[in-house]
Amino acid sequence: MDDNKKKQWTENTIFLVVILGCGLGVDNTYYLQIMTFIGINTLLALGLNMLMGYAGQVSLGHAAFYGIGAYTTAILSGTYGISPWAALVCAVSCAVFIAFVVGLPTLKLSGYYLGMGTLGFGMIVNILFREWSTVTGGSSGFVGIPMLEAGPVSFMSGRNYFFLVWMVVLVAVLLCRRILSSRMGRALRSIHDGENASLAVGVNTHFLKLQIFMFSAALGAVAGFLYAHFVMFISPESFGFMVSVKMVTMVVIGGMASVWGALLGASLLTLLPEVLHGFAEYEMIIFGLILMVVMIFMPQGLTRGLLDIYEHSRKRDKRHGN
Amino acid sequence: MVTDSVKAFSKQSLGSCDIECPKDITRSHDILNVRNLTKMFGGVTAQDDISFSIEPGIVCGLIGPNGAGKTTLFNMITGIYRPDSGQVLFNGRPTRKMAVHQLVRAGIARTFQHVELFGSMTLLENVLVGMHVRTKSGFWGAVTRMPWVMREERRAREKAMDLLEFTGLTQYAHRPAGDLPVGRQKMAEIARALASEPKLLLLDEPAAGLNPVETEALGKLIQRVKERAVTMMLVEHDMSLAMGISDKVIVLDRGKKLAEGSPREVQNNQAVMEAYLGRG
Amino acid sequence: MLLRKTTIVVLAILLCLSPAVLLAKPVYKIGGIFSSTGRASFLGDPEKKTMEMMVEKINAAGGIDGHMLQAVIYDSEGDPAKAVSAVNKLIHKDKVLAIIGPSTTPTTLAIVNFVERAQLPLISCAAGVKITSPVKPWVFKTAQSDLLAVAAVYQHIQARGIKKIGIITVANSFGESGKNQLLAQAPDFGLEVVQAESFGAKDTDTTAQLTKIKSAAPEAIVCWGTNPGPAVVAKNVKQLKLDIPLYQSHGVASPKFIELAGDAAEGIILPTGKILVTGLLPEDDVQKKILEDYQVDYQAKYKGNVSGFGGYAFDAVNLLAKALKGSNGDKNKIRRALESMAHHVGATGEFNFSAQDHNGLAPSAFVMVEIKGGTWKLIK
Amino acid sequence: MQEIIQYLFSGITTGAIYAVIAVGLSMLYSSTELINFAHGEFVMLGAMAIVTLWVHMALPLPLAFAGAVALGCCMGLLFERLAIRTARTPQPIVLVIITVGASIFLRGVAMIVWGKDPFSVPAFSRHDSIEIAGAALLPQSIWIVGAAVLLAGGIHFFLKKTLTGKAMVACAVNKKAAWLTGIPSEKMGILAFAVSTGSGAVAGIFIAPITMSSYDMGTMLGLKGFCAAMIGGLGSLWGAFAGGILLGVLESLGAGLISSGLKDAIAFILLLLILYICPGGLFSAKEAKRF
Repeated sequence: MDDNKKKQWTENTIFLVVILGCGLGVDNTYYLQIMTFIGINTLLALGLNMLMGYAGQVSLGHAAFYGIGAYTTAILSGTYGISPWAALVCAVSCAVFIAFVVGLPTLKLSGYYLGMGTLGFGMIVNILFREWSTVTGGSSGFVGIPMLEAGPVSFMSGRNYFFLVWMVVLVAVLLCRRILSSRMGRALRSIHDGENASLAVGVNTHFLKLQIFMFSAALGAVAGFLYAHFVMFISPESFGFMVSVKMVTMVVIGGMASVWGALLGASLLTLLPEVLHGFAEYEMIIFGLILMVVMIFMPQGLTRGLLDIYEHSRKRDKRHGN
Repeated sequence: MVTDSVKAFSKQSLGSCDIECPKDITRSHDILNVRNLTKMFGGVTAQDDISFSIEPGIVCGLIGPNGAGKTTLFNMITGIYRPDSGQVLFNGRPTRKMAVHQLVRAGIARTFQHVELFGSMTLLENVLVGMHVRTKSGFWGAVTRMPWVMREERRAREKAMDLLEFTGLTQYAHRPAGDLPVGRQKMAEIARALASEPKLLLLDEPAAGLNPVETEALGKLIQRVKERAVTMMLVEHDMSLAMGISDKVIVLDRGKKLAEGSPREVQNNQAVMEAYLGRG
Repeated sequence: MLLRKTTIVVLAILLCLSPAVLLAKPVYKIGGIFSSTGRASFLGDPEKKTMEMMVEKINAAGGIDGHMLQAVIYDSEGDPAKAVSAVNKLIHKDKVLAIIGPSTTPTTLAIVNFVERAQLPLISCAAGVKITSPVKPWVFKTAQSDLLAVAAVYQHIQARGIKKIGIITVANSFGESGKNQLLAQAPDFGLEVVQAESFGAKDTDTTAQLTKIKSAAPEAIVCWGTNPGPAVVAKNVKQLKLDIPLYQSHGVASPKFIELAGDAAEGIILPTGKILVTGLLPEDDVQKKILEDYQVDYQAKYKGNVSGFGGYAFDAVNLLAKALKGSNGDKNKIRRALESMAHHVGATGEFNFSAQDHNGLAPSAFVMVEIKGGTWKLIK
Repeated sequence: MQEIIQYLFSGITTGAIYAVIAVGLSMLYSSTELINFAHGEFVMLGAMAIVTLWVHMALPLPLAFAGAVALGCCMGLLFERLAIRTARTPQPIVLVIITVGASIFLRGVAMIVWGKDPFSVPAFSRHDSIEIAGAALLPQSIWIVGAAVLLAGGIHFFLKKTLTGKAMVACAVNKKAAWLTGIPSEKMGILAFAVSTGSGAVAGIFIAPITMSSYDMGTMLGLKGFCAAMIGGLGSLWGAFAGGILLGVLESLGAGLISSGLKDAIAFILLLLILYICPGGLFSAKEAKRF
């Protein structure tokens, strides 16, 4: 118990120190920007990880909430001139409400059917972004999203934005941790271990799944908000089916049911294309190969896989030492 | 043919059959009334017009050959299956409209034939999940960690540790439940079920896979649970255990109730012996 | 053998030490962002190749004021987020003087804010009107706006005496921008759009939409899209036996379209940059020589046919090269030089930039062609 | 009225394409309980192979056809052998991500081999469109519908009537039990993959003349095929077939009667409603949840 708490404290402290170190130590705007994107993707992966890793529900349409967050804030702050911070509240409420309405029937499905249901939802939302062009700017995209400001602090500079995003990530990590160690989190993990047993001991699994669906929608909306005000331009393509698949991939490749897995998965899937740019034409081939190889040899995801390798080599070292 | 004669026989010999005397089953002090329960799967009748009732505080054995419909009956009492006809009354109230978790809150808990602990969670956490219906904090409680939430959590932990002590599992509290030996897992399931403070506890083959020593310990545990005023229903193939601790025994065969009565009565029942030995 | 090698090495060393190299000026780095893979690769691929070729050519001719050019090109894959990441890399990591591209309207719009903030000239190769209207100080573009393309098509339709048209556009930024222009300009030419439909970029069949258009009884159909969708539309029009003229956009102005649509391409009329019909241009056309040279160079290097899209990058590099002359690497000077550029004859047309117009093309940048016998015929 | 018939024809044409893809997906599911998200890429391989073999190399159509199908089967074999079998845990989500990786990989390979430009393939039978009640129907559509029916029927027969097919289904239901009865489950897995990807290639071959073939055509087709298979009920071949036709008709009617921009959204809303009403698809075998 106490060991666990101590471990979490050390982890969080290390995390904070790394954020501060990166933010203050890195001077190049390009690298800061990549790390900001990693932060935004981490938020997405965190939310989806709660849903997939802990509640065991696959969503193939999660980019919809990302988009809802981005478009709500874009429309409210860009078109109607409302303060972005007020727009953030609206964006999150909107995403949570839609998650509730959609989740109510959809989460009764299971397995691939749930995948299909969420996929359909994602497609519908994306088509609305594209077709409702008088409001959303259609497929050409939405121009004119204002910059974020908080009193005297402007988030125009890459560094400030980096800190903003990563502080949000830190808060989200803490939130997820708190949920997981609570009564709700235990019930959630029990669904993952055995939904039937969980039902039989009195967990209202449907309601719980719905709650966590709404929570992950909220995180998605926050990520969308941060993305919209960072790039200051959004178009439907950034929230399409492939983005949903990418989110699922981040979660699985990082390691399901692990908060750090979300971070690792998001980092890998954000950095990999940047690194692979050098291979030009061969980028897709290499990317696909890496995805397959990681999944074949580390089915538990990178977090578990790397830990296994580490422990294995330590054991071997010990054996050699003796 | 055979079943018909068996039915006739059982009616004669046991006299107090509920089908014959409907007024009996409305006795308000019964904790559980099962009335004319029928369930079909595809074309197969899994439960055929089953009726019985259980008085509070007793241990009721439910026996019968494989495929007799014992687990199906449990699933209907706990609300996982909906009966095609007939009804279940718990404390005099029909349960038809209640969801599984509502029934657990009302006081029905169960264990599984094949252990279904939450393998990746510690034993303590398993018992805490069992306490789910008796605790309140939700999403906002988890996020804000208000003092009352922390108090509730502390109390829940204390109670869970008490339960683990009661079942003799204290030393495993912080081990992942999946790593425990089977015997301990069976006990752990009972601890988890007790955590929901049930009035009626359904045990599905608790002794399956246990060695004689463990079985004996299980018998003692059931006895102690009974002392806590928990009514129990028990599906069991270990006859010495079932007959030894049950106050009343119900025999099912092929979805039908074959006999009901005290262990002694049932043991001497011709039809029951036939069902177990005669027809193979 | 050995002797010859030694001589070469010695010569090389001498060359390196020669005053020309000692006085060599720092290179001018220019950036490129093209969607060389992904959905819009038909745009980005020739653009990237053209830019690489042009930079090589300029360097071979001694660079600009003695400065060699260095092209740093990134792939946006048609994804706005990737374009943003690329533009930041160009601005902050590679520290380029100016950027050419991106290839599509959304990717361009996505990075406009960043170049404006960094005060860096951008010459986009995308068609959308939104890019240069309203005018942004640092953003220019070489592709003809769909504004001009629609005007060219409508002029032709009007001349035929047609009053009612049906339109079918692809559901992406190109089609959407085209649709807006088609709807907005129709009244100016006395036309009525009786039915407006759209199709998905990857749709395998458009007969449902065309049936709906057919039932509205238009006298001509205008299809606005990029390959391969419009080829499907052309085939479906033939299958439904719709005997009315079919107009396509400059988005399909490449030999690939004729190949894809096959027999169904016969009789289709579309606007195109002059590049597609270089051979058919009259000798006195000012663009003819430039286009021929570009084609010869491109074919020699890449063995493929040129397309109008590569032409956008061709013009962008040439314009930038002109603006770089005498700028000494000062971005403000480059911007001013671009804005005051006049009578620059390029592959796409004659550019006359001004403070009010950062596209600088006139409707004459388009010619109308008809597909006859599997090839293009110029319509006068 | 005439328009409605035309919408139905259009819907059936597109629907048949979805159907033929869905049948392959569903077939793989019923014998391995796996959804192959790279299925669309095998469709693409079939289409591109026919472009090369028939159009570019001018082989006779039957030969080109056989070649393209063989390519699809071989790639399926390799895929099963190298990626699916070697995976350490056969957890569904992990396998799904592997197939997603494979789809990206295959797209990348196709881009290098065939380039980025789309290709067009002439129709198998060069006739004008047939007119029925004033609505036009393409001969190639009849080809596709025929192929879909034959494929669904053939695979259905194979799974239900032949010993090998039955063994394959047995493997999906319970691998260990099947192994105990002496069914070589590994071979069955490979065979299932080969048949499924081969049928994907067949789909690609028939689709090629109607649509334009390019390296990235598979994603959307695979997605629609997946939806069709789900609507029909996974593992049910006729369900997959019906689901495909239904999806196509819904899209076409949506485009014709409501709005072409929203046609996919309309189709998806209806599909979701169907799923809510029958959560296991239209043709699902009703199974009680086991406790």
